[in-house]
Amino acid sequence: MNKTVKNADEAIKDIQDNMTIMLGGFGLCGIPENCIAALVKKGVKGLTCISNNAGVDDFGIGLMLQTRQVKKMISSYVGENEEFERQMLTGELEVELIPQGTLATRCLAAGYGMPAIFTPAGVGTEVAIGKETRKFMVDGAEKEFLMEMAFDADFAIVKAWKGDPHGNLIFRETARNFNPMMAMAGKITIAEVEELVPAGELDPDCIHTPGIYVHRIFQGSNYEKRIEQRTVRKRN
Amino acid sequence: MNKTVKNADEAIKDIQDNMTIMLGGFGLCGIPENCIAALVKKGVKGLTCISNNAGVDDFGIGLMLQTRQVKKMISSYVGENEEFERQMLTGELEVELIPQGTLATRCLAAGYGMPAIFTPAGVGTEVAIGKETRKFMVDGAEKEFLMEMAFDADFAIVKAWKGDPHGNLIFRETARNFNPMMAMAGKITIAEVEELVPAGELDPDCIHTPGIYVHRIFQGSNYEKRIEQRTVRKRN
Amino acid sequence: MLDKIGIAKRIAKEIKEGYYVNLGIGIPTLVANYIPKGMNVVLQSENGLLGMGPFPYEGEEDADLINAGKQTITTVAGSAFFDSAMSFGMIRARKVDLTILGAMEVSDNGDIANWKIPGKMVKGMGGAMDLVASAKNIIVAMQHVNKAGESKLLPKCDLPLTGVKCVKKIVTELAVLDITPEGFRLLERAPGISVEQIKNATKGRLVIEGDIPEMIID
Amino acid sequence: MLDKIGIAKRIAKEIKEGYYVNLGIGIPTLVANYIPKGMNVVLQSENGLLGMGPFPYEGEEDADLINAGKQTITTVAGSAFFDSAMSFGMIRARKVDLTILGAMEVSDNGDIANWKIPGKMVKGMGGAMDLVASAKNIIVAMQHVNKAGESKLLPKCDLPLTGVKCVKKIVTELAVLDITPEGFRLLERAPGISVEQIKNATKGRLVIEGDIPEMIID
Repeated sequence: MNKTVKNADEAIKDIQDNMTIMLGGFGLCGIPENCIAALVKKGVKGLTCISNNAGVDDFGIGLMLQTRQVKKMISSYVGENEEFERQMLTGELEVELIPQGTLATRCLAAGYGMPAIFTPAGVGTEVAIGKETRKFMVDGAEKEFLMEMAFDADFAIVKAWKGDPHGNLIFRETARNFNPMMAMAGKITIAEVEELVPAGELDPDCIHTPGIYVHRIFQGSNYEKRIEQRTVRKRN
Repeated sequence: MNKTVKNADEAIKDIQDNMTIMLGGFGLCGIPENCIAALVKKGVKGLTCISNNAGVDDFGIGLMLQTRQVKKMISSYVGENEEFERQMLTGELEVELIPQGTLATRCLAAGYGMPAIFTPAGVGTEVAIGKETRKFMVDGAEKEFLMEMAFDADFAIVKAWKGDPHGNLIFRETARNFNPMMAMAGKITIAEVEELVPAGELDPDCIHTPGIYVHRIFQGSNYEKRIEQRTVRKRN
Repeated sequence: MLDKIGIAKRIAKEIKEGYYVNLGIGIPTLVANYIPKGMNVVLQSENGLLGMGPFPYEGEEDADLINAGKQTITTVAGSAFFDSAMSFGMIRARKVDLTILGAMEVSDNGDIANWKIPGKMVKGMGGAMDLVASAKNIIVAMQHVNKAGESKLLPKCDLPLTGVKCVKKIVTELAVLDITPEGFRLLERAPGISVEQIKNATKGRLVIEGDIPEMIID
Repeated sequence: MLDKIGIAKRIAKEIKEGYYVNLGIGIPTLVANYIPKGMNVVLQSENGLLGMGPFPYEGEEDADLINAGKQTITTVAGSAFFDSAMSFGMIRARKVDLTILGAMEVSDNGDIANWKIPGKMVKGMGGAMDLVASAKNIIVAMQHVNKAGESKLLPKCDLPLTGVKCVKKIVTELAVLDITPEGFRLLERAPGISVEQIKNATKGRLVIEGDIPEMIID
């Protein structure tokens, strides 16, 4: 298998206006920087973006908000972004906030061919409004769950540390986050990696995302890997 | 954290008659050989065993069948075992056959705190008898699914390649199979490993089962690792 | 009339560049030997492997490396191991392009029976029910008639079902057939087999349109 | 009256040998600093890490290694990374022994509100709803009263809920309280704080039985 494409522009070339796309990453950690830049360059509009966060004003998905390419965000947390706030308050941007675990598990459900899952997250809150609930016995007591549906995304765009032409992916540290589930959940999955190695170089026991889930892969460049909250301690 | 116990005898000491236990492995590949031997030695009876297969006559779970310790098997495939067949035909042994993917996913559901999952496996067959079905839209067409419940097991016993005192586990090749999901699904999880290494030696990016799921761990000994179907090709 | 190898060779022609393929036990396993050299195809083994290779050389068997038939195997470059939940996850999510498996009976609406014979020891369905319930494309490798000469391509399966309305194509010792809303559609005859022989061997609805070519193998 | 560090120190006393603990943003994060040395405790960060260590030394920050508050961190020996599905899987499966998080309001039946203020920019619930819905044991670190002096321990939350009937214990600048079927049960007073002051600051049902000891910190 050789799923290698030249670059981000080629990888995203058929992402069209009004599509639903998933973008991996948590905060600015493990985000597909190259593809976001290519989407901004291409200028595709009206996107529904499923991503845990919406970047900051001048980085990550924030860049696509500046250019008004996003119609709707489905996220669990969208702080740290003034342009986001402005568009949301003016109604330019539609926002659906869902619990982080629900977001992760709805991706997993799509990747594992499960049409819906049950979670207790949001029971008794406004998240539950309009949703089917169901009680199950858990540890000998009845507990209520929400039924949440698998996501249905045209494209998933993820960022991995290493990958091979088969599309096998390995993530690094907490840059893994949502990337593996989104990689499984896209109808078409695009992976950008820091290092693209020949088939056979990745340890088959250590692959996080098997290539069957990945349709296009390329080695990205110029990763900024910006840090959102630089917290340090002094040496004694 | 130090979850290390001395050996299999200590690890299984509180497994009681009539409990439900999960045993990892596919065929004879990746089975907890040391714990099975200890269970035979202890002579605990009336067990319900959740395991994809039931071993062969003189190895694996087959050893516990010889000693009549198993009341019920929940498996997807139970061939290659005459004693099993005899006990099943005489009614000494209760057998519940379920699809392999359903078995795997009911373990995953337990490990991920999902009380039930939906699968199309078995729709329209005798597996569906008495089960709730539900239709969902999949790729634009209605498709029927069965609701299958998460497993509820007193103990899970798994076999890994490497582990550390925190209970972090790494599996090798296809000996991984059901072990990671069962490790997540037991109320108490026992892991036997070929090599127990100090905390910090396993690459945190390559751990298949994080230690939080594992309660007891020990380095096993005298692994036979029997091959069920030795298939080879000749060198040219 | 085709032998097992002939059936495997004919099925191998259905495999296309870039396919992920799951091969069942028996004849389907043989199909791997006839995938054209140079074609990029990845074999999935549902116990937890993508990138299955041939059997190992003598002395190189590894107890930790087996296929879904519990046979010792090897891997090819670019392989990946995963657990059984992910394995059946990718099967349910229809990431596997083609599933090839055996059958005891198939009905003319695509039902399949291949796991249980009442009165005989039941060994279990293994992964077959998961595979047939989810596969995008299923080809069945089977005998057209049983030892008593009775058709196994039926209006309705007599044996307990493995899955409903799922089979797409059937390759037997006599013919290649598709499942259509009108029943089995005859596509090709095995070398030396007449349409009449296939008619006689098929109990389910059989659609024969125009000239039926003899299949070309090798 | 306790300051933030006092609250963190008092909560740290609730952590026991062998616990897996999830710490929320704010005061809960500070709790990590006061876990007794030598106690085996593993910190879970819900973005995908078990075995979170302290902040890195200057110059050793790693953009790929952050906690759920997006702060640069380190790991300790025996750590493991995993994806967010597994992370919330282990949370839902109640493998995390203790969850510590902040709140804007808590009601006397254990409801919690900590994600949304009508009329203000809503940033989202992040993982809070998952954590409170599943945790075996939840301790809330919060202010007893708001800046206007109004109680935040209420008969019923005014703000949109994060979760229902889930809080087990509350540590505020004034007191330690359990949630019981009868309401908030006062367990300990902050140094220099009277039972009367706590009564006045608590709008929900408050159970006071016997002498209420002053809490001991350090």
